[in-house]
Amino acid sequence: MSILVDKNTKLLVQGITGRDGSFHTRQMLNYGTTVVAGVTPGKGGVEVEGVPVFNSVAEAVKKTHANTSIIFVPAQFAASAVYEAIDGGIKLIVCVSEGIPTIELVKITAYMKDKNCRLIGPNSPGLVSAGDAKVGILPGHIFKKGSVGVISRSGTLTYEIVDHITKVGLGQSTCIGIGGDPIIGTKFIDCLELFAHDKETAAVVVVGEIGGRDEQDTAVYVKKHFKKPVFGFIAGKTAPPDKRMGHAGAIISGTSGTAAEKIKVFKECGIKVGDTPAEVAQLVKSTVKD
Amino acid sequence: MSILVDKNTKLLVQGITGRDGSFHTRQMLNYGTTVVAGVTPGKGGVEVEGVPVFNSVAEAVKKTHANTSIIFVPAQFAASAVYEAIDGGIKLIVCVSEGIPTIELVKITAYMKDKNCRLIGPNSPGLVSAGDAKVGILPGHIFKKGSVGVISRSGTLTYEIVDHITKVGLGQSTCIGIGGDPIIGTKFIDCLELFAHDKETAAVVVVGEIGGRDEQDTAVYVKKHFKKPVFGFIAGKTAPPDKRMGHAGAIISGTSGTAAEKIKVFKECGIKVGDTPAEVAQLVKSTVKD
Amino acid sequence: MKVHEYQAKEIFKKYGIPTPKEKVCKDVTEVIAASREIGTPCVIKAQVMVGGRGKAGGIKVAKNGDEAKQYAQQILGMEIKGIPVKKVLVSEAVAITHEAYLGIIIDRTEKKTVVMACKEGGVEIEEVARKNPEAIYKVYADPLLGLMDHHARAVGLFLYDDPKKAFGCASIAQKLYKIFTHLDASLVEINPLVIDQTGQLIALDAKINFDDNGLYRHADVAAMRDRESEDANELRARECDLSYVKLDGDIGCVVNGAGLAMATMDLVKHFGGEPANFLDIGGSSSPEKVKNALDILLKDKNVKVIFFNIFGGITRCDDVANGILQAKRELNIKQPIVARLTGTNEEKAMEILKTAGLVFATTMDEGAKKALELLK
Amino acid sequence: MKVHEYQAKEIFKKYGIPTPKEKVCKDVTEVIAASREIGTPCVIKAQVMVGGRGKAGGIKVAKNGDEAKQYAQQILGMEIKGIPVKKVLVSEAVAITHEAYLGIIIDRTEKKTVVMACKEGGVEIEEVARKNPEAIYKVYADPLLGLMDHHARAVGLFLYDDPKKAFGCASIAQKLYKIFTHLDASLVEINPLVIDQTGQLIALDAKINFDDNGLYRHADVAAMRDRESEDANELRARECDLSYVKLDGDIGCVVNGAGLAMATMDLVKHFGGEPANFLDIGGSSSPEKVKNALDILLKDKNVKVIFFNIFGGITRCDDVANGILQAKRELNIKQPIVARLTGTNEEKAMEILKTAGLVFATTMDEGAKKALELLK
Repeated sequence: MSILVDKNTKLLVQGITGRDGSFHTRQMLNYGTTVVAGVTPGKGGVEVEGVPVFNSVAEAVKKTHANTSIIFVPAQFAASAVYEAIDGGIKLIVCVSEGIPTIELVKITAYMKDKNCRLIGPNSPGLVSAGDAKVGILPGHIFKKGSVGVISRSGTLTYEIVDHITKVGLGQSTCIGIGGDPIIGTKFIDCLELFAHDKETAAVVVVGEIGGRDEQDTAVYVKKHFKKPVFGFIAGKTAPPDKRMGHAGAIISGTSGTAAEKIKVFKECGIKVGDTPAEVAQLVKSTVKD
Repeated sequence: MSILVDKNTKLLVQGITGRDGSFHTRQMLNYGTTVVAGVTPGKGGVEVEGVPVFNSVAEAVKKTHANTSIIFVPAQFAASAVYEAIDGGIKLIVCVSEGIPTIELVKITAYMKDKNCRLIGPNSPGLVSAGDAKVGILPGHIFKKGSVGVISRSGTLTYEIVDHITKVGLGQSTCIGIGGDPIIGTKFIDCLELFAHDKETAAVVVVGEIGGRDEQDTAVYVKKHFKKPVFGFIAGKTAPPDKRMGHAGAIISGTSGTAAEKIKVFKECGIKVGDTPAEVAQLVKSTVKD
Repeated sequence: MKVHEYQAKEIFKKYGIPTPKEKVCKDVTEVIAASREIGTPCVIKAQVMVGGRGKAGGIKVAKNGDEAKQYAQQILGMEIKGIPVKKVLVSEAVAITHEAYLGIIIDRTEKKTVVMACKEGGVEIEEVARKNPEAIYKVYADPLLGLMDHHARAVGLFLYDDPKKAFGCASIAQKLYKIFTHLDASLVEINPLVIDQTGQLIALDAKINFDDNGLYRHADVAAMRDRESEDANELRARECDLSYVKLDGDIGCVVNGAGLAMATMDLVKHFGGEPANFLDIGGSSSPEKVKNALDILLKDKNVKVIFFNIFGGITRCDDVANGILQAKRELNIKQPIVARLTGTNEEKAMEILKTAGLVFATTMDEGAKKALELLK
Repeated sequence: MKVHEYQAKEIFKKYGIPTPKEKVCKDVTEVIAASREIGTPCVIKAQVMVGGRGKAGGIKVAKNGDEAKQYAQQILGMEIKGIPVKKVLVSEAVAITHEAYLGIIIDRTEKKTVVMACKEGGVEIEEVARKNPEAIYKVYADPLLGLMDHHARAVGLFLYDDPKKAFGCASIAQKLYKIFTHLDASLVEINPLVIDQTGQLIALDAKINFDDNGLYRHADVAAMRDRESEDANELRARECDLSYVKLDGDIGCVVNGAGLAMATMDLVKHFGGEPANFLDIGGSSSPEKVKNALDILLKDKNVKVIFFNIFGGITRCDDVANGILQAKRELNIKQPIVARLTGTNEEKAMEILKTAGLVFATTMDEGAKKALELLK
């Protein structure tokens, strides 16, 4: 088992004819993901990496029964692509695009309410259910099938941590990059709710960073509701206040968004925190036997 | 029994300090309706006809547990009043105001979706559950407790027909003026669904008019689903095309909105149609024994 | 409220919808100047707010300046369905390679705005809807988010195979939607939407109807009303807050409430008469309003009898009675009046009117019958 | 992106939010003229985008022209928190009878915009939120319908008992909301919102921060950026599509990905060093971008060692290696470079760099430690 994506995933790639879209379509196919369709309005009829391209999500879903979509379109068209995916009947939307204005996410969130559809991202590297499916841009070779769930606001930092976990001899169930923007479709807690019911997952690593208070809320949730061991890492201990550290969401305003505060709450709620990525893997290793 | 309003109705009057609001508050109190609160922003603290006035619906609901609201504010503030009532937790909103731009009703309809709240109107004279509660501007004295349900797009025409029904010796369960605008919150069919489950109601009179195709849809619904006898009247047999006959919704565009078409479909679906208001009452009389 | 084609096109231009090069003219001199400026061949189009202009000879292609002058004289002098042509639009003659229909209305059943597209242009869309509904492609806009990009693209891709034209059409559909919602329209229509020989999309004709209830918040739109082309009496009624529509009969009807007013007309007809009008004096009617109503009604010289049918609820019958008395005094009314006043304060009303020389009725059936008798 | 008070107030004025009579000045002569035009007493306010201007002496009330001149000289010469004051705002001295706070932000947890009001003006709202959260009244706007009338009235009625002031405030709140959503703000704030002795509501101070992700669709807002008051290196990094923030240490960090870049800084600190910067070269990094990154990094003269930490996914290690070579050639880099390049094409990268005189590491721990050793 695993969560969100697996062998039943039928993937649609929005923006498949673009540079990133076509490159990652090949990578995902190589990993074994079932990519059934691509969409680029106006380019319907062509093929990319053997995948048929349609003019609209509605048409693609009708013809291929795609249930999951990954979005690679430029930021200014990305919100529009998300709406199209929702209206097209896609159940899981992974938005890789970075740079969507935050107010668009406020609207998208409201629009998705009660629509039986989940958004991951935006500004997400995607997710991997090790050995089963890769829906995203994460490098497939670092993953190994196993029992550790990983949830992260970051991209390369996630690879770093996953790599350490693999190198200490453990594997992953599902690894999800939830995205670095201030408002994202799926948060840590949403993932934990899914991991709670996933028999394959024995422990979860939460990779947070400065900005917002999702980590604090997550820690409280873990303490109250989550039975499996959780490990944490927070990036940005040395980040200055009021400066955006790359990610639109990684900015300390006031005191609640600091790494110190987040680490404190993690520890208070029983989440073991690693000081370095290597240490996180060691902590997991000491608890989980694969 | 009856539908929508009864002895449990706790009424809030939005726009209570206005000319119409205060006048009809007195009339409704006289009829025996439980009017618990009024709202006029900025006039909180005063009383109208012994009813306390609040600055907001939220405050009024908190203090008085009002469950129903009637709106008497001018058209340009009426949509706003509807939103306030929805957000305030009101379950039944009766909008008397006439002249709200149609596009506002498109938005209100979308906003109300999944909110467990019903709108009657706008441009509605309100409704009366005979002997129990009057929430509207209909003249109370014409009603008599009984078993005939009445649903109408009109105001005074409804009084005319109710008066005939009363004069032939029958009474009414609930009489609802659904409003004369192109888009209204509660349609004929919605009312029929409620009447279907109301044991007190033995028959229903549907008073339609030119414009739109609600009467046709209603007739088809009656034929398929509604077990009690239904009688009909359609106003506007002599109305010319493309002219708005008072009500914003009463305009024949093309052929589908004509009285002839509506009467035809009524008859095809087994609804007996009276040629005059007096005839409607006679038709009901011949079927229903009170 | 309706506006002329040239007014609708001004709005189209403001919202960036491509229209032909054209100029509105009120006399032959202006047409000659415009045809020089725009060049010939050009199209002279009568500006009247009724359908079927073309069939009635209100649209002509002028091959040269002489023809332009000749057609201008012809069209500016004609009446179309009883409406005199006061203005013409001189328009560049577009070489049409493709025609389509694009329009937006409110779907009362779905309670949403709906964009309709049809691969035939210049059609009567209601006719198509009745005879061949599957020829119309419909997309519902989201009530709160509007006509989204993928909605608009779907419309474009339905009409055109070529992506460039499809996306151009999508952009036009979104602009049309903006007009619809920004300006409280009840109909916006491009019929036909054409492609010229250079491949450009052009709105060859334009129609916008406005929601009367929305006019209060669009002073610029309200100012577009062509008062000349409307019935003077209907205009005056609107200003007096009355709802009046002239018909062809001889029994004038004064009623409170739109539904009852229609039912009263129908009843007159039912008993063999012909109603002269629809007239709703509204809910809270003052004596003044009743007097204005009668004044407007009597401008119609066909009216031989007046039938008052009032069901007093909010409307107080004594107010109506006082209005009748005042009108009789001030307007020198010759026609007989049948009065059926029932409900709130009806006794007071009877008291007020007992010496006024009216014919009374207690039911609307009786009232209608008495009005008919008085015609004989 | 932040803007100055005077720029925020220009936007306020455009949206109809009342502001004091005032003028922005860049030198003493302009201040003298402005103080004559506005009248004395007037307030001279330093235009710097940091908090605590008042405490730092950046806001002074001038009783007459001489004082205005004197304070202008004083303030235009000063630095506040290291930022030189280049402009002052000369503002009418409002006689304040009441102060309040009104602001809008995005609530990341609720995923909605939230209007916050507080009966104390001039406060640090985050301080209040921490110490006395119940003093803040919050209203969430509807994501699709906006700040509805009853939302806005609730805010007004929270702040003011007098209905006229409450509704005035409601109207200001709705305008503030329009600014927020129309212009893609991340914060709009009136602090304090005051009432003067005539009972008028006035936005005495104004603050707007913009969502960087929204700037592409607001060229007029983007043009407000005060390039002079920003770090030249950070500006240049933005133009090169790099994310760079200067810190005070001596170990320069070049990393792909924001999270890993922060973790790298943290790791340097963890082992006892001080990072010189945050630098994210992004996903698909060309050699050119790597060169630009090094060029920007080396403008900081504190940098003694450079630590490359690259986890290749989309980023190809050979691209980075080529960038390093190119930079070494063209930029004459003296500082030692520690390179930890892992993932996509790492072997190729090693091949490229084997004779480049770099120090190599296979893990980021090893890399950080080696960088620290090189400092000694």
